[in-house]
Amino acid sequence: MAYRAHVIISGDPQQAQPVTVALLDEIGLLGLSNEIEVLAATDLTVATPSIEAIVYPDGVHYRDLTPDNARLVATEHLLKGRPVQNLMVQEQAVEPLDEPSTKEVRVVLRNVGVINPESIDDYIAQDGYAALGKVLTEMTPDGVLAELKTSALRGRGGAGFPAWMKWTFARNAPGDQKYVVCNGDEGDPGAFMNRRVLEGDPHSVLEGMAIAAYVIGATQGYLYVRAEYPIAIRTLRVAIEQAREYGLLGKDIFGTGFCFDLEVRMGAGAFVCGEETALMESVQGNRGQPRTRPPFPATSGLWGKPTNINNVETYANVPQILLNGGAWFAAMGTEKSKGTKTFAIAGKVKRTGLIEVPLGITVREIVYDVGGGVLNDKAFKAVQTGGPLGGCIPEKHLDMPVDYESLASVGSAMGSGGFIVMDEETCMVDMARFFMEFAQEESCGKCVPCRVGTRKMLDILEAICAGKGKPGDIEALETLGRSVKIGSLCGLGQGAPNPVLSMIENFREEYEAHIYDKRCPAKVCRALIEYKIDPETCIGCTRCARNCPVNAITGIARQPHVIDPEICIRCGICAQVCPVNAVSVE
Amino acid sequence: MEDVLATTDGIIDVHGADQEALVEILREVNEVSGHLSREQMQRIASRLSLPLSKVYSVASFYSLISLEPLGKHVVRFCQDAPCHVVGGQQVWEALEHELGIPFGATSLDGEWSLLTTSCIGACAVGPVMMVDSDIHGNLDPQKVREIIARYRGEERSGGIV
Amino acid sequence: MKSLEELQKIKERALQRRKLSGEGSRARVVVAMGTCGIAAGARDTMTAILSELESRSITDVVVTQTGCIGLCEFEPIVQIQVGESDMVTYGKIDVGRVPELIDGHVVGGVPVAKWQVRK
Amino acid sequence: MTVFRDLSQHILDIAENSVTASATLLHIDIDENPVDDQLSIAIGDDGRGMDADMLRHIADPWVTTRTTRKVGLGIPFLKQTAEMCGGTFEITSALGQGTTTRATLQLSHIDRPPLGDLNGTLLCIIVGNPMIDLVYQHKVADRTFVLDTREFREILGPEVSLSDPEVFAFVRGTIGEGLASIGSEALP
Repeated sequence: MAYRAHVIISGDPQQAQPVTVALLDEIGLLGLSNEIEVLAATDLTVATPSIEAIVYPDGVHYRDLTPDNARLVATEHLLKGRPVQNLMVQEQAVEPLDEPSTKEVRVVLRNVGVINPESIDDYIAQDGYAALGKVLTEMTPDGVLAELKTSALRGRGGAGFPAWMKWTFARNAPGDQKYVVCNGDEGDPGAFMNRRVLEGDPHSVLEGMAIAAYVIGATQGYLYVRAEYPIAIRTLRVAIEQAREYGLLGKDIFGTGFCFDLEVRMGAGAFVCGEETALMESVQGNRGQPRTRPPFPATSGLWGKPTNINNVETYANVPQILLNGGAWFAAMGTEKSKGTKTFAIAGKVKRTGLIEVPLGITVREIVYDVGGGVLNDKAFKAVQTGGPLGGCIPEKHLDMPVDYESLASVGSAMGSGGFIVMDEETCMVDMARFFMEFAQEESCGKCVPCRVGTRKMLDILEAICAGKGKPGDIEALETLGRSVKIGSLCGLGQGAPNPVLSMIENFREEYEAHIYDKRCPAKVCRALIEYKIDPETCIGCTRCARNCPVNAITGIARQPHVIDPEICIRCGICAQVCPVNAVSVE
Repeated sequence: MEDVLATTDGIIDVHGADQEALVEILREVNEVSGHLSREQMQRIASRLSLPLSKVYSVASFYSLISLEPLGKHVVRFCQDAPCHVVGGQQVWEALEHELGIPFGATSLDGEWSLLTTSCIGACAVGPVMMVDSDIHGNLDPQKVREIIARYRGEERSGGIV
Repeated sequence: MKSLEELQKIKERALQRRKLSGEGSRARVVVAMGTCGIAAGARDTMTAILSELESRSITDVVVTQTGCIGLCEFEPIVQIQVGESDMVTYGKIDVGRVPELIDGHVVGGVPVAKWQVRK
Repeated sequence: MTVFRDLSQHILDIAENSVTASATLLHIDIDENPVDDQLSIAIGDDGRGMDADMLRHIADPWVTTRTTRKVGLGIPFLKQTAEMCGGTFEITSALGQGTTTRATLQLSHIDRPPLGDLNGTLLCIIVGNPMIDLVYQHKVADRTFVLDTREFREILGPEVSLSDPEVFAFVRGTIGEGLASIGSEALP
């Protein structure tokens, strides 16, 4: 049917969904359903974190949409033809939804925000499933492995194990039934690239998994996605249904006799299930506790059968490697870390969001060129990569290339690509405590060194932050950290001590200030700071006293006020509301 | 009580009464009835030929499955580093202050539960929280008050404010 | 509620069928119900066999049990003897395989070689 | 958790011992007592019975009267499950008079396996052993369900076997309704 107008809505899908639903509902009420098509394309970097829409062919660009004003746009603009002025982005020219900065190269993200994720035709139009067709009709499994070896694609889940080697193990493992599993648990705080790929271009993952199944001889696959991604799960189910309708999943695909089908399985809130063997236990209906290895999943995985597990991003790379050739992929990246990697920039940086850059790019380029520099131009302090199991990269390593080996060499890790920028106002002891609290809470409890070790390290860190640190604490953290790393069965235990060990290595003086001088240089740790009102600048407007949640401030109107340190909970509201900046923190 | 067990049975029938579907069944029952009661766990154990201890051990492992009844509105605040770095602490306190309950608790009138969640992948718009299934980003203490008021307002006037 | 009167009617129908076809018991199905068999799911196999016979309304087959016959590794074990031919022992007969086994050997009279166990 | 997933598999296994002891009448009594928070199971038969010496070692897994393998695991398993769930286990027997096995478990014990597919167990006993009669009594609090296969045999007479499809369906239905009527935990 010929539509007279299209509305493309963009913005973070979880926030955009209610707007899309309201707009569609209103269009239905107005009887315009067969005249106006609404497309929900997911936006990439959310520079202005609002929900935007463009009405074609008029080229009118709306921003800050909510379910209520979306209905207004439908009646005023779509029905009566009068664009709603106060919602329009002023400049008339239609700038594309997201402008990739010069340093970015999009392989896995090329379709995200461009195609309608719920239309398989859009994906096929971008030569989707061509790779699967080529593989099934022209290539042998060994041919695919050779191409993958040339590309030197390494696992994007964080370990960086060469994909062709993993697939070869599963292919050679004896077994009448084999499985292909996609790890979409993505529990790393600060990582949301899998979500965007699953929500924006689900078919690339399905195609990658089908190719893997053909190579290792599997007929059944599982997509394990965390329950915190409801939209990704819904989009995936729609994609699987459409792929089945087109005969791209199920029996006798492309008439080659190859059969492969997929099921979505949901997590239920356990970070450790991102670890491959814990994930398999969860799919089998158990507690997500890792298994001892060997045997590795390639020989004995789901229900004891050979299983290949890769991350969403790893599978999403496969179709393009086979279409453009391994050499094309290997041309990007460094000598040992080939291709591109997605990073989720967050924290104190101007342009937060998702980027995809060739490996080997420097930390400085990511923070300043792609990320637009530190927020409010504060001083850069460090970047946390690899999430709660990674480490921090201080200023002196700003020009270090980002790849598996370099990150590991400074005690950090690639992880799934979390990239949290920290500025001078971040306290490295508080951050270490924060990451340790996460690891301790998510420890599955199976191994004593991890279960008890992380608890002990957290107690020490909490004591330091509360001003009760004592000499020898730093050394205790280091020895405990080593034993937790050595004694733990899986990546969580082996990685949990990394943040604090790397922060001690790079910011030891901050730890010493907390322990010996009872001082928090970044003025964050509540017990070690004091809010004071400067009598000269204070004009006695009493605003701070009125807003203080615990009434710790006393004083008569138009007279300098005083904060009682015993009562003050260091929440900082007085400093925020003071019109003359009379409140200071020591 | 009878209909709660009937819905539980329905969900078991959909996923099949075998041990492999235990996590899926527990998650869906928890989603439908807000939490997992002992009776529901016993029914699942009986249908899947498992001792209650196995069902309890799996149910208590996963953070999204709640063994106690939750409030009508459930706030899940993202307690992870990216949100913490951009001012999560103040929002944390504003929430406790506004709802009058500490984190992990449910209000006495059964209206609110204040829980934490690990990263839900909206770090670009942190600090972030979920109220029931809606996601709210770019939070600050002031915005928290507005959002909570809207949900409270919803109660009194019974419609969308 | 099921009542004894209902059972009375069932008896008459069964006798009626007996006169028409004059059939005695044409085949015997034996399910090994030792500890090892029960643990491997023999109970469910047996009820599946009975339900299969019921759905095909086959009335001239006797279903009985035996204890452990020493082939614990192949449980659940089902032995079938049709008429005078010799008894065939099958291994690993779970609920899923019952329909094909009954269809092949009991109805079709041809032993299903792929699940046969050398006794 | 032992090798049996539900208690009705234990019951079937103990009943098989009675069959091998060439019993002709089998009693199975189950009592789900929420007031005392206790589940009790008793299986009695009029089979060969055991002498005192045999009785003393019967709970030892290495002791068995069978010839096909060297271990008798049925009784030790039930003993282990009962005692694991805060319960008791006891066997009484005398040569020529038969044997009675009694087990109790704490009804609400978190490790207690469910009763499970009791219907399937009873069917296998009844249909699988035409020469044995079963008297089954199942109490849940103050509600009771009794089944006595002798009543069926009186009506069916010798010509019609219990494994006749229609009879099998009738017995399955009777047990299912009975269990549902007393609100047993077992699957109807």
